[in-house]
Amino acid sequence: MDLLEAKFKMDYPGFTLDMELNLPAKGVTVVFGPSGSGKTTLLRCLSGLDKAPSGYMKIADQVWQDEEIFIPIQERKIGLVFQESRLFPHLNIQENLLYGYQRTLPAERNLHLDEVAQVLNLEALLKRRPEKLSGGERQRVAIGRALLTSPKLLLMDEPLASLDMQLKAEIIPFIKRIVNEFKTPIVYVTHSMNEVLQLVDTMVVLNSGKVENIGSVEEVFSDVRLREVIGDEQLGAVLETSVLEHDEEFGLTRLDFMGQVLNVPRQNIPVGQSLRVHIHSKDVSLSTAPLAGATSVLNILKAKVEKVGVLDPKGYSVDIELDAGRPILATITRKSLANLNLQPGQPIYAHIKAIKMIHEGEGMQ
Amino acid sequence: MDLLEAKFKMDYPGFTLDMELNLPAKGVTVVFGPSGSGKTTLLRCLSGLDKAPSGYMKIADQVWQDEEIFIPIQERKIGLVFQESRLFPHLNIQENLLYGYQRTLPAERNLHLDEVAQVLNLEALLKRRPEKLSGGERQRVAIGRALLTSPKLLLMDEPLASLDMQLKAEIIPFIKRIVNEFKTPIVYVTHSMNEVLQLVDTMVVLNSGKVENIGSVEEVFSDVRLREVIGDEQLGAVLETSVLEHDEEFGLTRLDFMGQVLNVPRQNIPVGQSLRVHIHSKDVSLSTAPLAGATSVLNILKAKVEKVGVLDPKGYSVDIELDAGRPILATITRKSLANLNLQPGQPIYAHIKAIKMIHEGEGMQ
Amino acid sequence: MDFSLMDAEPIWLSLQLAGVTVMILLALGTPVAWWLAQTRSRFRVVVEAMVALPLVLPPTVLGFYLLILLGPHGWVGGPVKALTGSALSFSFTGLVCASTLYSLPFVVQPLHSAFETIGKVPMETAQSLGASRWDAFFSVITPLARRGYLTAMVLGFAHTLGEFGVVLMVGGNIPGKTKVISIEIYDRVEVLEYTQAHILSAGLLIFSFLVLLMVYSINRRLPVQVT
Amino acid sequence: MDFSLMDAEPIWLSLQLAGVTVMILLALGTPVAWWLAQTRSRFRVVVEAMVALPLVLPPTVLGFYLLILLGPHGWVGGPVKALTGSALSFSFTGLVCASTLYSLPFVVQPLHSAFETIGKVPMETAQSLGASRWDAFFSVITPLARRGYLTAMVLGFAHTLGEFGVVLMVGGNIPGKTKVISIEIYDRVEVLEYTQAHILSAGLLIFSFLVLLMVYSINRRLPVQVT
Amino acid sequence: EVYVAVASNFLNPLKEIATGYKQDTGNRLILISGSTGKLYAQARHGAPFDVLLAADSKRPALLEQEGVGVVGTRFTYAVGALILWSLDPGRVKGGDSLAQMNKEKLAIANPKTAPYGRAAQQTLEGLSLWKKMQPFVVRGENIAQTLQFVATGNATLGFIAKSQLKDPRFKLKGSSWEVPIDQHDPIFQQAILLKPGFSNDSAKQFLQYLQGPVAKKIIQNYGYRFLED
Ligand SMILES: Nc1ncnc2c1ncn2[C@@H]1O[C@H](COP(=O)(O)OP(=O)(O)OP(=O)(O)O)[C@@H](O)[C@H]1O
Ligand SMILES: Nc1ncnc2c1ncn2[C@@H]1O[C@H](COP(=O)(O)OP(=O)(O)OP(=O)(O)O)[C@@H](O)[C@H]1O
Ligand SMILES: [Mg+2]
Ligand SMILES: [Mg+2]
Repeated sequence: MDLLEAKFKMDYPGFTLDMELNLPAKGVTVVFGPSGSGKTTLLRCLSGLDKAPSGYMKIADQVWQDEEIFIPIQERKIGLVFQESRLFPHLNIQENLLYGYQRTLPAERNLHLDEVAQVLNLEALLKRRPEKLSGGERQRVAIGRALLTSPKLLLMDEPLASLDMQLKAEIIPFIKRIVNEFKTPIVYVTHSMNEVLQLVDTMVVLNSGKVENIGSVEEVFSDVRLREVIGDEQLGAVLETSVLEHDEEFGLTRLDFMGQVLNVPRQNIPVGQSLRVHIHSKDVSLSTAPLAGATSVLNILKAKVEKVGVLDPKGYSVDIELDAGRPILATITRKSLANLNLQPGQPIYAHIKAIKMIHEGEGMQ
Repeated sequence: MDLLEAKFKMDYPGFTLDMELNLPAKGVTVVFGPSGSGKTTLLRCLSGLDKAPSGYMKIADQVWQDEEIFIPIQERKIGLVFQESRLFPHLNIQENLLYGYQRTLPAERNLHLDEVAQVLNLEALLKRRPEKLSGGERQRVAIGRALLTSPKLLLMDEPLASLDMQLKAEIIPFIKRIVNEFKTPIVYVTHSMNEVLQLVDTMVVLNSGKVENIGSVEEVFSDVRLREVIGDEQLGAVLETSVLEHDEEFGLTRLDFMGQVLNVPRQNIPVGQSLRVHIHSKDVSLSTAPLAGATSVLNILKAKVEKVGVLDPKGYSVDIELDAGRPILATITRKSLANLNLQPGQPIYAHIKAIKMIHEGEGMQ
Repeated sequence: MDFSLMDAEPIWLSLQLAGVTVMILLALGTPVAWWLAQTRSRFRVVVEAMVALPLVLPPTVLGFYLLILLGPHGWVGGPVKALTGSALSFSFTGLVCASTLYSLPFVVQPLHSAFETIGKVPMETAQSLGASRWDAFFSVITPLARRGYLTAMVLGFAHTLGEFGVVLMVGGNIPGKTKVISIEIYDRVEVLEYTQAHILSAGLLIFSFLVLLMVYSINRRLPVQVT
Repeated sequence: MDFSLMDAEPIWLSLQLAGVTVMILLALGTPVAWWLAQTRSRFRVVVEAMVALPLVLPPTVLGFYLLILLGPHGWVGGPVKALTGSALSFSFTGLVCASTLYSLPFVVQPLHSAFETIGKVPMETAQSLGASRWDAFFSVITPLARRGYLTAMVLGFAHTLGEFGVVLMVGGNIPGKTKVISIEIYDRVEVLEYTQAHILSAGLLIFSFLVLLMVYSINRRLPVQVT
Repeated sequence: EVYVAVASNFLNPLKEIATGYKQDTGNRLILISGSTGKLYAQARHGAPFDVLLAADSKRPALLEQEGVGVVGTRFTYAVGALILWSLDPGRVKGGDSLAQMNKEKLAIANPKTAPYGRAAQQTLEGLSLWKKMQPFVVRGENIAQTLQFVATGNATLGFIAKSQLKDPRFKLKGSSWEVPIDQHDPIFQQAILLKPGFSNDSAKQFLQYLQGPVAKKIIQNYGYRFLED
């Protein structure tokens, strides 16, 4: 498989970036980390804007940087969306959008103005100048401009930070399409967990210029040690399911997860296609017996207790690792723990109180 | 009560802002709306940066703009955080932070450099120049700079957009403190529902330059018509509760909501103090009988069915308005609806699958 | 040596003239350039065009017209004479007036260009932080326009130092009063005193070079980027 | 009338000289200014200081040194004469060389200032979109430096038009070849033909004014803000 | 003190005279040099000159008419002589040296602005060379610049003032031909007392001194003639 290998060390007074990356050069790699952790610096090194001394970078057998070689940015065929929009003030929106497009060989162009302008909702603005745009509009132009270069590698620095959820819900599928259709690998910086969940294939967690964790989304999200970085609420299982059938009468879609069934509101996805769902550890409650009485809690998974987490004397909840074919995480209260008297290996019913479908337009904030 | 009254009409080619606002001049007014809906334009008019012809603005009996009067921005004693950080490139961070501070009468200063730098985590950067800062660092300096003018009215345009959740969790309480301690009214633009929920007292929803809805958070969030703008997932009840007691053994805090009890993980809030909680309509399930068997679903409210929503033939779920002293919204599937056979006035058990505490550091994404 | 004494005066006079002129030019050019950068008035282009005009006339000819204007019967010199007893021509003050007019474009243009490039954002931002327009101008606009000021000062100073056509005409080459170094060198060349002309020229060049080197070094040490 | 015929030539020559000089200056000044704005070399300040030096010398004196340099025995004129058969003094080419040197600071300084203000962000951005440095320079930097170019062109053109000290010395006042309008006006004043001097001056001023008005109006119509 | 405005070409002789004058009378001369045209314009517009020593007779006469000069004080203090000169020792042998110009330059002062220039033109016309010489002629702003054209090797030949050739400080070598006095209108250099000098006795005294034997000797050494010659 194609790899993106990189090794950079940059020294600023008061900050050192020092990291070695070994990523699949396909799909979306999300770079995640607190403000000032070095995300932008990393993108600058990857793009060739900054040259880390004695750095190394190789993508799909092409060496972009080593002791002797340094391919300048304009020859790397990358698309770069900066954190600030950086539009050219002397060009109107259309000219801005086409700047890189015109500098791409016609044979290599895989996107065109009309489509990009339409998806990014820029059609009415094409003749306007950047200074007459709103913040979010400018950001969208910057995204469009980078996409229109039909890059071989796309680097995006918080591209959707100033956009509302409806726009995000329209743009994210478009970004996914670029990944799937044109096989463009993307390195994507964001602070938004929703963007992470919808886009991520590989996740890189940075802190103070170092790589804290790197791996698939399942690994990273069920890593209890990353609670701080990822956020309490987001910890949990990310499961790959496939669409089993649609229940048109009740407006439900049934998903197959390792032979068990999950019911979710009707999703507009063909049967057989896969769907990623996110089950927050806080949304999993446990019971020893199935529930009596009619209830709208429709999703109950049979599982086994794998491991009861350490109860921090000052904490009020505890993480229970379950095995339902794939690891599932449940965070329950002290009181529940006392009631349940859990033992490793014990069969248990996991009530899934909420399932987050991670696909187009869903779950955006 | 002090009011902020404003009436503006601005014409740009292709966009017209036309609105009349009547807001309490206290607490946080969140301005919410899609990209390009006129949020920044509104702030520019309120601040006096732009002068809407024949506009009108009055705050707490002071007229800032009418046919004759137009108080220039520098005399309005406002704090303005722009969408872009707009730091002065020729000044270092400390000088940037102090620029407005030094132009504020010492007697009127209610915040000082040390405290602001500490809360915004800028202490290590004070001697650096803006161009050597990361995007989020710059944004924080911009916030600090505005706060240090000890303004009488604070206007903030997506101030936390590029910050990670930990920083947000530290800054939001600080902003609340400013509201509470110094009684500074804030007009706050954001796309993030979490910020809205944590800060909002009054909510203004904009669309295409017009006011779509305006009101208290309870009203706006349970307005089913705003599903599009607010986002499916966020619709629900926002309830004011107060802390009843802490259960140290099980790490629980019990909240009093109109005589009923809600159990939430131990909150670090004194008994008797109020706490706002958000119950998403999707997190409420209904049952006709109480549950049997041990369960970690601890919160069940007794309520009455108030109104069964219209079942859109193409929809797969339906909104049920409940009355539990305050309106509560439940969104259940078609299938559940069929099982439950709900009638208005019927007593019902609302299982609260998840409660979102809206206070410091909680619920940030 | 008598030689050095004789030469010190024109040099000193030149430096004084250039110094005073540059100061006046900055004081005068700043508001003009600022107005040009701010106004949406139709007159803007007219004023813009007029500012460059003094350059178009040959210095001696401009000097000739200034001589008439500043002389005892001139529109400016006449009233001044009525007030103070002497006209402006053939005086240091007259030289300053003439140099100011002639070097005006070198100061107004770079400042105008700097102010325009700065745009309205920094002023808005400063005002939003409670600064008055004056305050904001001096605490934000001026430092951001530093390169513009540098260009203006260097061009203004050097040009005043080197100019002699206008100065010769208006000042009248009076030793100790209006005989500046450029005229002195010119005279030496005229009478084929090449060696002394070379010495004076070399001195002037070296001196100016050192001054400029100093100015640019200081400028370089100050933080550069103003984006 | 014979009068008008007689006068047309110097005007035409002046315009040619100013035009050619400005073009050469832009071609020459752009790389110098760009280098100055980009380099971190210690020589930067030296070059910066040197660029302003031609201004410091009185034009006639500078002209005198150029006369030597460009003449048949000069370092430049000598080799040129050996190659082409005639030296550079007393020729249009010589005038262009002299004017170029003398007006260099007026072009380099505003461009340098413009390039420095633009900073490195636009270049970075253009390169990230696949533009080579050359391409980016012409498609992004040049338009962003428009005000700088305007200033450079106006100052360069006007100064070349008005200058006569250097031109007189190097050119030798040969009608149709090196007799430019500034010399013509100067001569008229010298020989007390004031009326004709007035007419020529007024003509030159009005013409320049109209040209400048046009230039600034076009500039104004182009989008302004470059922040 | 006397403010003396002097045409550039007479500056060096006048400096010598001034030294003598100071020794003899104790009065100091302040010398202001420039082209006659410039000095004239300045005098007309209020320059504080006591005395003008012009390079021609036209402008003093004008000043007298216009009431800036004191009527009756105008006199010719020197008559200039024209020299054809070249740096090349063998180049100039006589008037016919001009005939063999080949890609060379002939420097003259501008006939319009400088008396020596007009004299040079008349000389060439007399030799019927004026038209033929046109391609070779370069014009200096004044006679000093004309000399520089030749002295720097840019022009092979030049019509300069005899006073320049004779100037001990210039130390000019090469070959020369003195143009016979009848080949051109005489170059009368006139002096006049200006209004500001009317009340300055030293000024009048200086004008006397200029016509005295000491001054005349110096003037003669520079190759000038006098009206009486
Ligand atoms: N100077 C201008 N000329 C023309 N149109 C303008 C100008 N300024 C803003 N607009 C338009 O007005 C609309 C509202 O802009 P505004 O900046 O207020 O949006 P916003 O709500 O702040 O959006 P965002 O969330 O993207 O920042 C936009 O469609 C924008 O294109
Ligand atoms: N030129 C510079 N000189 C000194 N320090 C710098 C420079 N550029 C960046 N830094 C520092 O390096 C650290 C990492 O910066 P970087 O821009 O990569 O952060 P980031 O992860 O992108 O943060 P954010 O989310 O706020 O954009 C920051 O602490 C910043 O202050
Ligand atoms: Mg960043
Ligand atoms: Mg905005």
